[in-house]
Amino acid sequence: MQEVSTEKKEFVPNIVAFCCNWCSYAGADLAGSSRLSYPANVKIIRVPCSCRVNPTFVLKAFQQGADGVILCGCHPGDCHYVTGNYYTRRRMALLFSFLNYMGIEKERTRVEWVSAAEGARFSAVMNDFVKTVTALGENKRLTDLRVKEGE
Amino acid sequence: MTKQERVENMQRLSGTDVRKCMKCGKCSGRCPAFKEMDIKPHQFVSMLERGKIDELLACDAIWNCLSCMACVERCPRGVAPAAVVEAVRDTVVRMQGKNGITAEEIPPIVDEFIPQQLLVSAYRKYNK
Amino acid sequence: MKDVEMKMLERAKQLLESGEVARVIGWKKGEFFYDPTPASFETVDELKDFVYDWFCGANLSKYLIQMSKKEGKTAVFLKPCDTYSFNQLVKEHRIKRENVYVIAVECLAKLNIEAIKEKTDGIVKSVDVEDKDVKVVTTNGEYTLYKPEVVLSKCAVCNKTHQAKDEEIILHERPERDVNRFEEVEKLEAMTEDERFAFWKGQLSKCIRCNACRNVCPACSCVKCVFDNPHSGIAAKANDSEFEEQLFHVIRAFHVAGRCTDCGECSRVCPQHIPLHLLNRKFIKDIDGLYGEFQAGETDEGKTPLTSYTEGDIEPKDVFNGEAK
Amino acid sequence: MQRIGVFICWCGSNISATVDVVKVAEIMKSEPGVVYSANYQYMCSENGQQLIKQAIKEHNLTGIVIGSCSPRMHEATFRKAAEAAGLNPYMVEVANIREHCSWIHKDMDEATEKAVILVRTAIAKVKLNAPLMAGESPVAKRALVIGGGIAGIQAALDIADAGFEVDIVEKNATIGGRMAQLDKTFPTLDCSACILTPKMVDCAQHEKIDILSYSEVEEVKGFVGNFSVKIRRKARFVDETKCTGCKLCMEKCPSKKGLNEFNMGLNTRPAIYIPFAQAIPNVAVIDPTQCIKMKTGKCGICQKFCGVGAIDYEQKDSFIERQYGAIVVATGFKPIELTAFNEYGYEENKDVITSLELERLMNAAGPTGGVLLRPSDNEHPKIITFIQCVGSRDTSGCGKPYCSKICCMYTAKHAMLIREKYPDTQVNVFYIDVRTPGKNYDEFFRRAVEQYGVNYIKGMVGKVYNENGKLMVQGSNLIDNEQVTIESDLVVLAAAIEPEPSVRKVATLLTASIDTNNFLTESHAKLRPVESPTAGVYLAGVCQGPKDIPETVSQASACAAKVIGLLVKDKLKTNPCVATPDENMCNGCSQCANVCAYGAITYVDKEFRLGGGKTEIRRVASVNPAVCQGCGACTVTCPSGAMDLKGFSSKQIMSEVEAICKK
Repeated sequence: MQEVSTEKKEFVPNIVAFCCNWCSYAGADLAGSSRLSYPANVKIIRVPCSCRVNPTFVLKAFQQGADGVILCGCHPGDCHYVTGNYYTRRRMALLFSFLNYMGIEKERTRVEWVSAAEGARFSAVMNDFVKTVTALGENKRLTDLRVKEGE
Repeated sequence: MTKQERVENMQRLSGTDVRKCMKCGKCSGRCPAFKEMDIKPHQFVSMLERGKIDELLACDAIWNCLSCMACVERCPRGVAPAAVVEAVRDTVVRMQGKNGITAEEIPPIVDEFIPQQLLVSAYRKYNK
Repeated sequence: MKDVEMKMLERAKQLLESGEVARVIGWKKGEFFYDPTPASFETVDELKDFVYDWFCGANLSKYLIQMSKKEGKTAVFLKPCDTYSFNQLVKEHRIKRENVYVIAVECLAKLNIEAIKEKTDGIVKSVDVEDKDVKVVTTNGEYTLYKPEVVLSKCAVCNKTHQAKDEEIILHERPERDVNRFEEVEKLEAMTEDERFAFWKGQLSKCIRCNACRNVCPACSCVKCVFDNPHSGIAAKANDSEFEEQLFHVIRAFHVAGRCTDCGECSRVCPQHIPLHLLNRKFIKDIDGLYGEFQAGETDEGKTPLTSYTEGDIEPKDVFNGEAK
Repeated sequence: MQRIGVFICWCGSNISATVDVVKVAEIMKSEPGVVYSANYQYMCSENGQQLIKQAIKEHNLTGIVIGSCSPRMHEATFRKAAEAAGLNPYMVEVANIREHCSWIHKDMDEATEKAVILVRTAIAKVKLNAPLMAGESPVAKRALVIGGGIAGIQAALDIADAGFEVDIVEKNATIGGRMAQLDKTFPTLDCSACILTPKMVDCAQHEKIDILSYSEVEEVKGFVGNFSVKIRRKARFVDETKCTGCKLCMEKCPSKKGLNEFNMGLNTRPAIYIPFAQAIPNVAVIDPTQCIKMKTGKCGICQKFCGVGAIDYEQKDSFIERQYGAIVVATGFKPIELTAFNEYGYEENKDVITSLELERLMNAAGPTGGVLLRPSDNEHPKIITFIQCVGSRDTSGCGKPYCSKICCMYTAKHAMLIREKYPDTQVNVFYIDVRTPGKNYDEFFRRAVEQYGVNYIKGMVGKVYNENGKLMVQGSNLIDNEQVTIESDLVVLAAAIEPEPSVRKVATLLTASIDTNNFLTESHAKLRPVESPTAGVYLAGVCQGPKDIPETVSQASACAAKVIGLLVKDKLKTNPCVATPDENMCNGCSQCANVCAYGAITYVDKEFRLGGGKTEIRRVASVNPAVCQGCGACTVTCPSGAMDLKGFSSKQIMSEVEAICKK
């Protein structure tokens, strides 16, 4: 008889991070050049400004199997495009609250402001976010909101 | 309790962040009881920051502080030296284990000349 | 209701006869007496089918997008709730205001035939309203129903007043009411995440993607819907198990956030009876709570909450159940 | 069919130590659409670039992906290389496998796996890239300087000397700004007027400089190279072209009770006045709130006496509109209001004054003719006490959290000047720290202590009170652990400085960002310190942060250099990654214009074919590519998805998301 391994494979969440080009992407670069590590399962998508992030991008990520989505932008008031992140802040506050209303764990979504000088903060934020999402486990809810036949 | 924990406890009890102090001395510059204080208001802040709590617990200044809060009012950094004094005093009162004054004792000693502030500060001073 | 209808008909005739307007938008008789449908009347003759009764729940404002482009003025009968959608569309430059003549008409709630059918037996033959009593005659007998229980869900919590009018036809004063339209949203918010997810999964699983909600929604009036836009990255060629299909209602709710006037048409037309308005109303409640009260369509100018900001806006992480932590 | 080339860089060992670069390049060979994949030690080197160029030509590549360091580092390098090989530079994508991968991960397998995903993501994006062309916009060869203090004067002179037209807009009746009010300047103690007024005269005489005094910026449209600015010329009720500055009107004016702003209100001036003797332009102005003629209709004495007929009580504000290629903001500062600091008794005691008031009291052109007399009784003060950091470094909410930077030095200056001129005076200075970074600055301060015997007391003042007509200054002496009370004749407060409040309006007009302290934000704290994040707008002087005269002048000249560098160009290349609406889908709903910080979106009525020979006129959005900065705010607000962003299109980002998430 074949022995079944009782040891479960450790869950590694898949994280998508949208970073604005001017602050947070540069902050991530600084984290890199300062060799401040964070888990490899965080993958960064560069956008010009956090306000470029359409809620559909966030939803798409979840639907495609991301376990957590984080948006990073310049600190409010420091936006390279003057006001972009103010819109991001409202959009995402409402979107995340709405997703939670639909039963999606709030901890899977996050907005953080990271400046180009905050490499250490970028790394700390990512470590913390990965820890939080790992504790939540796999995202099953947002891949499909419907009951499939036979379920 | 380790020394470190005791220091942290007292910092927590004071409710003020002593690291915000920029050592300007405005608190001591304003203190109306300065002469009566064996440890000066600014020293309370810096000594707590450095963890010298045994020296603080042994001082007389905690009984001489008027709790007038002028130092709190004037501090440019939002530090509250009087809150540190109170934290030390509270710790001493709690170590003694009893209240120095009870609510029942107040009415007989109140007359129209007694300032409200005195009652408040006495309560702060002598009670756990 | 009959007297209001008479006045409206009379006015419609006048307007068409005098040539002041080229057409009148109202309702005409449907297949059954309880399903009047929106219609455009261009001649006095056509007005013979004109109707305004307890079942005229449809919001006519969306039709004006096309109608206001036509030659000549268009007169339209708008209920209080419809005027908000109208204003919103004017604000978004979708309706040419100068080409429209708005006649604000009285509305004392509209009835929900589904609810009436549910509460009675037999085939419904006639419905009459007397104050709070709804008298229904069916093939099986006569029933007296309590009106608030058989009105459309949007009417149950309606407190709206006319926001746009060139003239009005109002015969009765509407009593002021103290209603909390967020009650159902609050109930959901009070549930656990698991319960909420179960609720919505149950509801949205019923969706057959018929697009009725999108087609009726005055805020969903795009020249081309984002779901049909090949460049948006969300359009799918076939409604299989793909992204669009799965998250349609989430995306739609976000798209109309800050623009939705809470007209309730989505829930009214949903053949699967999904309480879609509870999605939009969540956004409305959050916007009110986080950024100050805002009623889309109250005016026909100004920015929406999602196209404005303040420097001290709440951080997303501090929002819980639509409120600050 | 796309033909993608992939180039994986080792970056020496920076990438290759943790990422198996050979393996990554090998895996990419079998990716759909990839026809070439290589790895090389230094892709950014001459040889590396050569490799890229050759591959583009040999394999007829339609797009390339470089797996290397951050695109913020070498994206421009690789774009140039691609362009040189005949590939559109915007058909290049960079996968950041150094900063975002090799440098932060230690496990080779893990890092390699991530690098593969990152390169795949870049491939997914580049497949959807479209060739883009940078547009061009013309440059108006004229600069606007907002603010006529030393910063504005210096910037204007430098720009004008390079041969470009400059307009200085100054809200006051004269240029000169704060520096004109100063008596001496540190660390050399030369007279402020002696070094400033010649520069003011230079401005007035420079054929390329136009001084628009008593004017304010009203409206700004346009963008870098092409700003259109509306300027309000406030009515001064005196014809600037006629007035000769003879001052006869000042002498004759019967209404002489106006507070003299130039002297910080320490004395009075007539209703018609020239702010100070060396004012530029040397033209009078009428204060309508004080003028008897304008208040009651009777008087008109100045008009009667004016030999050239320059007085015009009916004058109205007028407007001019001009085109500028670049704008320098130099709006300066003011001392803060001291209402929140009643412990120092500034409002109650005439002899508690601010440092700027002291400047006027010591100035030969000031209210006392340069003799130091205290305001209450015009007596010589014998004991003078200075209090530092009044409202600076204050996080309690009463003052400002920052260090005002100039106070330590000017207080040392004041102390020295007083001791020099009146050796019998005792001078005390309460300080928290003495901050003297700067050439010859600490030496200057030490002279105050060592040569001039100024009594520096480490500690802060808790209260200033009046006892029997004497000012009592009670503070701590931290070194001696004492509380001291010093009887003083004059108390001087080093009030914190803050940006001139009008900067807020200017910032809004220019869409230049501003911080919580109302200082304008520079584009990069270290590397772009004089550029505002808004292209074509530059910052000089205290509007950007506290600074002294030498620093202000340096910054102003730096601004000028940047402006000149811009104005010498005939055309500017514009960023092609801009928003673009699909007119067929646009509703014309105005949502996008509502969120555009640059006013780049306008609406036009366009005719569309409906089929069957019918047409329809619809209002649709139109983006000015020269104004759009490419943030993408509009794309998200667009309900139909008609608005998209070139270079970061919805489809591109969606494809990146998919590449990352697909398991």
